[in-house]
Amino acid sequence: MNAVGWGLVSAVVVALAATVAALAVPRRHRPAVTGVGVVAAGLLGTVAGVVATTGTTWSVARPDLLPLIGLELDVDSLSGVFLAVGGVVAIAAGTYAIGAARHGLDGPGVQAALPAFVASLLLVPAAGSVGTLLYCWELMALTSLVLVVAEHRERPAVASAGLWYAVMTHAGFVAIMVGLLVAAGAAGDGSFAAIRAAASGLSPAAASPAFLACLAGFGSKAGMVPLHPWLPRAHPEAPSHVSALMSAAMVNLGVYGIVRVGVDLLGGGPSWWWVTVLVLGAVSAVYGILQAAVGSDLKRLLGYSTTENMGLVLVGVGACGMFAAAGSRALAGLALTAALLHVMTHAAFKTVLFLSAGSVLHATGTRDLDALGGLRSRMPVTTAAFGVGALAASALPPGAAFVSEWLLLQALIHGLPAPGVVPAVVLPLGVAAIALTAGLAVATFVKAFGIGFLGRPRGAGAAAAAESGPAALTAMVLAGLACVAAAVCPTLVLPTLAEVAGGVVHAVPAVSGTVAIELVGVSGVLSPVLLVVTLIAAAAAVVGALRLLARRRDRRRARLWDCGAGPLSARMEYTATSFAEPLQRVFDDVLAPEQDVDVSHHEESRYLVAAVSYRRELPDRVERRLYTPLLDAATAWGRAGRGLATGSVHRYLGYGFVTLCGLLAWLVVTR
Amino acid sequence: MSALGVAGGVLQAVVIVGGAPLLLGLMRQVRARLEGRAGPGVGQPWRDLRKLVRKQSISPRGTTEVFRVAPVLLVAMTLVVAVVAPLVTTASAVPPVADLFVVVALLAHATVVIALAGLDSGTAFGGMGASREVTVLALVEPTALVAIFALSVPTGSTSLPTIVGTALDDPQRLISPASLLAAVALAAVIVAETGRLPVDNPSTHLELTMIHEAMVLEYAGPDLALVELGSAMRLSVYLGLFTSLFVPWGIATTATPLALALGVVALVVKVGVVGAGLAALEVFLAKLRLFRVPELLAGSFLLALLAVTTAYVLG
Amino acid sequence: MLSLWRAIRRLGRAAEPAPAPPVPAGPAVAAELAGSVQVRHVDAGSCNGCELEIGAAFGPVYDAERYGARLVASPRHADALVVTGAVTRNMVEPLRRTYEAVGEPKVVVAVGDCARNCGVFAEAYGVVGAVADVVPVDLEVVGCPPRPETIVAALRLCTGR
Amino acid sequence: MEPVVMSPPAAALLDVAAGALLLTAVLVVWRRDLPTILRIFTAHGLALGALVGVLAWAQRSVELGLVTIGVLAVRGGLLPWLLRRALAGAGPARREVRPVVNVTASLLAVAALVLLAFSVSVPLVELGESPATRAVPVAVAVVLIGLLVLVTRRHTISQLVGFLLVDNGITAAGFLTTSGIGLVVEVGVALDVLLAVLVLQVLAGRIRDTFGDVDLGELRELRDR
Amino acid sequence: MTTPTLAALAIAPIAVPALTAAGCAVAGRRTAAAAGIGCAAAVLAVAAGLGAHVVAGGPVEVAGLRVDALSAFMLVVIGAVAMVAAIAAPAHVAAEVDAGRLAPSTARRQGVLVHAFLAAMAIAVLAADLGVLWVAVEATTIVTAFLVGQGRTRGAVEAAWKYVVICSTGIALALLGLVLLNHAAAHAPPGTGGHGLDWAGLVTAAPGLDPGVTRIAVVLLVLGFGAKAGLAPLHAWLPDAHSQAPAPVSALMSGVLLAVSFSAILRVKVIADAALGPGFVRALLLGAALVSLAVAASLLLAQRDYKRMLAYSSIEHMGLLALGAGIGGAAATAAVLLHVLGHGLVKSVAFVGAGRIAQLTGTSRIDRVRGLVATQPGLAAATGLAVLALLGLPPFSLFASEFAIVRAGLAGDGPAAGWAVVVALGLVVVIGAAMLRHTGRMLLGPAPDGPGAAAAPRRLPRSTAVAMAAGLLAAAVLGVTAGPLAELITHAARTLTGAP
Repeated sequence: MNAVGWGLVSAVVVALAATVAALAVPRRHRPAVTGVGVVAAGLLGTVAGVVATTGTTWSVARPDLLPLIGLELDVDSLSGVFLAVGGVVAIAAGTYAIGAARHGLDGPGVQAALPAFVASLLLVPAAGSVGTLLYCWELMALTSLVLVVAEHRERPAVASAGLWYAVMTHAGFVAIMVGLLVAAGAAGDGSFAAIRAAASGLSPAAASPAFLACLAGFGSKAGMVPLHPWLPRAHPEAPSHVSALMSAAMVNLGVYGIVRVGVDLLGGGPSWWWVTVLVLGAVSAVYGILQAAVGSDLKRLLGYSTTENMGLVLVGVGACGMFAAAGSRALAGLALTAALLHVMTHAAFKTVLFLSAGSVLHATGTRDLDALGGLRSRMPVTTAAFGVGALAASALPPGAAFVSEWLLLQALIHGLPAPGVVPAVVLPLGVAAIALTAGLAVATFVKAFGIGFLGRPRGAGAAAAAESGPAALTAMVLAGLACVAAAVCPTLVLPTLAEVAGGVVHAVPAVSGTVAIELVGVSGVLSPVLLVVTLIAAAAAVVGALRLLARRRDRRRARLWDCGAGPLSARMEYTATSFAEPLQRVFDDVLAPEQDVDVSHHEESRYLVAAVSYRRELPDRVERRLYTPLLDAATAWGRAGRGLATGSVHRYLGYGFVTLCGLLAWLVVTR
Repeated sequence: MSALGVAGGVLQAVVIVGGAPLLLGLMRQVRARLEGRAGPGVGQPWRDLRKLVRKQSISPRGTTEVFRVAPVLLVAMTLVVAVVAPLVTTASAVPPVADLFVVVALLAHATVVIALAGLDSGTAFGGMGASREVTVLALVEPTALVAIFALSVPTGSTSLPTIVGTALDDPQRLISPASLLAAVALAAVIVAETGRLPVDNPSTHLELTMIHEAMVLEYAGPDLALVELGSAMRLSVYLGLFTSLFVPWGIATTATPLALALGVVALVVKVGVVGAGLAALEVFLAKLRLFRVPELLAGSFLLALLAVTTAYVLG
Repeated sequence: MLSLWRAIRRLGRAAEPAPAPPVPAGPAVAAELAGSVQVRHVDAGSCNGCELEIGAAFGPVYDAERYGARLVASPRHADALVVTGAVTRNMVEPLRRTYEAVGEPKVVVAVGDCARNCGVFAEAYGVVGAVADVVPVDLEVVGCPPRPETIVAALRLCTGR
Repeated sequence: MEPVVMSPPAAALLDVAAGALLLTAVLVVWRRDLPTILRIFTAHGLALGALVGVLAWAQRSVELGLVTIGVLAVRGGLLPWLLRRALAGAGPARREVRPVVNVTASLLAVAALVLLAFSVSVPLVELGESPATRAVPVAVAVVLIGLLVLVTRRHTISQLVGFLLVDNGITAAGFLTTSGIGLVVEVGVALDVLLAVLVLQVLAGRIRDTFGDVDLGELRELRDR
Repeated sequence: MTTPTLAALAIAPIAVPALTAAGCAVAGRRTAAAAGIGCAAAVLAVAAGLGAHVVAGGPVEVAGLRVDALSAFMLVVIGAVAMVAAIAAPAHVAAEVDAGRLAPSTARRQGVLVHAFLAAMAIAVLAADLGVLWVAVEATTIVTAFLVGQGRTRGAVEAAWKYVVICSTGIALALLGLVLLNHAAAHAPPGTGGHGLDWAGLVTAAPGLDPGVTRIAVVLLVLGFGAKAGLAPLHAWLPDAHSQAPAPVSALMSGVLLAVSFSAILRVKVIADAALGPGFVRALLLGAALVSLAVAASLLLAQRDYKRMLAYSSIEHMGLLALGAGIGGAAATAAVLLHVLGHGLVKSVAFVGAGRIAQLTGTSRIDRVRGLVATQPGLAAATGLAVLALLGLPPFSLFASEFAIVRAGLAGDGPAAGWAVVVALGLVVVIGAAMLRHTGRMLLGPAPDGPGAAAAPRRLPRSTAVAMAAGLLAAAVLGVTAGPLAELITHAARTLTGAP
């Protein structure tokens, strides 16, 4: 067993030990025990992942474990990337968890589920056969479900979110299972090696349904539109460190699945698979960020942002597949590198964002941006952490996501050689989607940061907020540092990622360079470090010049300019809703907001208004159009189905009698 | 990092910082003349800046360092763009940063910084201005990126020096349909990003019609000077970029003093002409209602998209 | 658009030639402002006559802008407060706050007779007093309403041009 | 097993017994009056006994003869007696007032069922053709008729009769095909049936006690609608 | 092992419960409880011994009984589920007696009947002769009838009536099938098989059976034993009976009785496959499976009673078993067997939990139970986990078995099984959604206001907790490793796929 094996196995063992310990130790020590266990597992998993990305592989087959399935683990460099990402997120989340175990979160079940969840997160990318993958996948679903409903006593929405999550994840699991087992059936064996070997001989009649089913299942996990509605429900309702784990680590595994199955196991497949992926990714990106841009629930907004970012990743994956199908291996490698980098950066900034959102939630008791504000002076570290994350998420230089989106755009720009009409239509649309996403992401995160943390408090909770405890702060700082690192020196990981991606699509690594990111084979160079250095130099120059020129050094504090009228109250501030109102008006055809205004008049005269109540709701439109009818149909089915059990013994016997007669008649006919 | 690049970087910084207020003065002067006024003279923005720098700094209560740092960042980011973009010379002082995406995104980032400062003040106008500015930005950003994309497709690169160099080598590209469409789209982007008519009226006094001004109502003294300088530099940089991309002639390709001097003169002349033209055009335009702006931007987005598709299809 | 262009051509320059710069030195801060004065106008209780004249002063004919004066929307941006009208009760506090909001160095110009000594509204029940009773005044512009030339002259004292 | 060679009179007797079996089954469907039905059911049990007896006589089998006595005792004596006792304890309702499907339709259904049974049973007859196997379709028809009674009759006692018709039919089929399926099983089956009837009888009593009626249509406490 | 030892071992699973039944008639409540656990342990131990022997040395016939891998495995199932039920039963009975819902004499009778029930099931799985098997299965109906009707309420009496009538009618059809099978066997070519309804003999003789007659026989047998196994269309007795029977009895009925009947179908299938080819029974079973799943889905969607919910879930799982059996092959059959055990354990836990909930809340309506996690954390956790396990989530063994069934279906020859699996999975998702919704409503949310909730003790009775934890733990361990059972299951699957 090499370093990868030791790392992975010890990570899982430590996590499971923490699970058992959580059930055994007294309530007082429980959070510390599980937290430390999770951190240790995360560390070990990271080590295993990092070692694996350098090309060390490890595999094991234990048919005696998991009856009828057989445990098969097979870690290659692609698994390594996702292992490492999961591990790093777990470190931050575990640290945060130590301090976050209030509010009924210190029960044995919830505490035991957390390390188990981390263990399954680490095992999914390491799975080496269909059965093992599905086992770990469902284990992940089970443990995360327990965590999602952890706060069910506080809010009624939790139970409903849990139900959405459970049902959709179960349906997604079934889709994956069907897809993978069709492939495995056609290949004759369920191990990934066997499927990979048989892929070239697979008929399209088997491969395409298998891929589409997997796309649906994995895509749903990644929050792909239209299979996303669980995500903006479950992620916000979970405790925040769980949200971080789900949003930063778990959704990635959906991407992993699509890459693993589509690119690796099935060997690429026809172009239209990947056009589908790209288009769905683009739609997810735009739809997700649009919902985030007009939302005012901090965590729900972050959830939709996850849909957006996974959409961007899927654009990259789709482009990779398209290029690979067209034979441009180098570009495919570039696109996949971009996608993988975006997975990493998204993990980094989403962790810090969810953790700091959790810190805000604990301190203020609300996630509603309309009631937040003024947290800068009350929670400086949280504000700084969220700021770093928001900068990264808005994809502005020198933020973390800018680099990955830049790479993605480079891949699309150089995609011109891909022949045919389809790329000529799809690639520009992809770029347009990314561009629109980038713009709206800026609006979203300016709103989230500016309204949520700057200005003055809009509610009592925000006014009374105090900074979180040391564990939470440590976690946020850790994740924030990861964000900064990803923004400033992505070159530390990029060549490795490029090698991984190149390995998956059988191409030379698409990116090299230590100071600057240099694309291999196509022109393109970017240096985040130099950018930061230049910016700092410019800022220093500006400050210096100002010092030289300015005559008065004193800085006077003055009251805010309130047009001379009385003091400004919080009600005069712009809220998140009002901030997003112009955007909502611009996109009202897409968003279809529902609003009504009730004006009630005085009894004496209808010209005198007594009260005006205004209500606006922004329902998820896909959900309204797609899922509501589905749920209505299910309700109707259930109502009709009751008619099967009327209580009449005659009817019950009649079922059997009629069936018997029918079967006998069938026997007569088919004789 | 070539000698040409370094020379260009230094010259560009000087020209932009020194010339941006003059450009603003020129545009105001053009406008004043067309309105039948005498006008305060081209140097008036510089006089304003000089006075503002001498004045007292004011920190409104409740604002944080975001409010204080924002002007510095605004100028710094614009300055970086002024240094790295090929305006006077085709080479860049810091080539790995001279990417079209980086440049546009940096300029957008500068806007974001000011919007955050507006929100930081916590006043109704600050929030309103930030909301509007960000809405416009969110709609402009896609247009800019797609237009860039259209320009990059024929060149196969988003590196500004490469694009400008290719255009110089092969001027025929500049009159291709894709390029023309992209030029129009970028022009709309510049108008919207720099807060010119018909998107925003830079000389309005009415808070309710403001976009950019509403965010900076709280600034005074040197901070305000930086904000004004930053805005002026943004305008110059945008116009400079525009001219470099679509009218690259005159730009220095070698590091000889003559070529550099010619480059500076060419930049000043081109930007001056374009700026004066823009100012003259503004006289004829009325400001759009805020909710009509998206229509304009959607139109430019469409143009940019068409440019890309044209670039793809026509090569 | 074409008709507008024709109008511009026909009109040419509407601004009258600039009179000679005022001889007496303005307030001490004028040197510091050095040719650039941003003006914030406060109506402390005016009948709007002065406003009309101020509007005219900044119009094409008198074109106060050519001397470096410019109206702005925020007292934070301003160097000069131009106050019109007798200070009414409701406007005492706002006027004071506006004054405080302006950064140093700053000048206050009381425009019109009401601003100087309450004019016909002196002793009225809603009037507190002249501008000088509330904030320190540096310059006064006489007239009811004052002529635009006078206003421009006062502003030129501030800009020093 | 050797094919049974049967003398013509025995075959004729067998046919008569089988005919009686079918006729009585049809009559059960026809009649509504419960005491009458019970009388017909007794006849049905006796016909079954006769059928087994004919088989015993035809095969000269003492063992089968003993079985005949057992069948007559249980099917013709014990079970009808139990039913009569149950009816006596079942309260005043003595008529199948409104069956789920009315009598005319039931009779038409019986015709269809008999046809179905006959056509289904063709392979049974073809396998080891003999006078006995030729009567198997009748047994199958009786089973189906019994099921029909079960499905359509509301009175607890009529449903019991239907259940027993099914059972009689199966017994008949057993004897007609292979002259029984082993003694242990045979006894076990008989015991089971007997116990089942006893249990149902007890339950019928409880139904009357708790629901105050013997109409099975009233049993709608447990339902999802 | 010597023959007498073997004979003793083979008879023990029947004799021990029978003796315990007799003992219960005279013993006190405490002794009876201990005896129940001892009896289950004995059955389990004997099953283990028999299993080891069978795995090592093949099937044995002794004293009219036939012990092969399948019967040994089914004994394990009986023993395991009986163990859970036996541990949980005393606390349940005690609570019922305390609440005045159960007379002590009735409680005693319950002990007798439960053990008689166990003995009957043991006979059913050990019988060498299909006829004896039939008699034993019908005997279970008779024995349990009074357990179902024990409450003497309207519901209980009604459920008992429906139970006996529908099951007896169904099982009668199976008897007709046996008669016809006997007929076919009697006319099989001489020298090909054994005699009468002896299963091993029939399997040997099967290729020579007349297809026309065998077809009819098999239809009747599947329909008949299917009724007792809770398969559609004669499934309707199940929700009524399971919701009315005392919880430990429901656990046994749902966990084992259905499976025992289903094992009869499995045995019939061996004969039918040899006589008719695999397609015929496959069509029947797949049809039954899909209809059962559809029925379960339809009635679970808007279910209002949690006991009935569990009952319909049993129908679902029987449908899955039928699906697996219909797909056939060693892998799917092994999966079916593992599913039987996993379902038995988990469903018994679920029923024990439901019984406890009913005792605490006094209602079996879903909408009257709220916030159980808040008021009864242990009970809620165990019940919730049991429901999740029923939906096939790992680490519980139901995941492995469902997965293996699906794998076999999608890998199998012919698209029919594949499509059936896909449709079935769709229905399973609907069922899962419905069960999650109902369970979530009961378990989650804040503690309800009102005096009732606060009065009840927060902790479970120790024995109930042990029973539920043990059942879940066993199912979870089985999902990770089956240990020696894997061998037994493989052998049993081989037995059922034509190699006795």
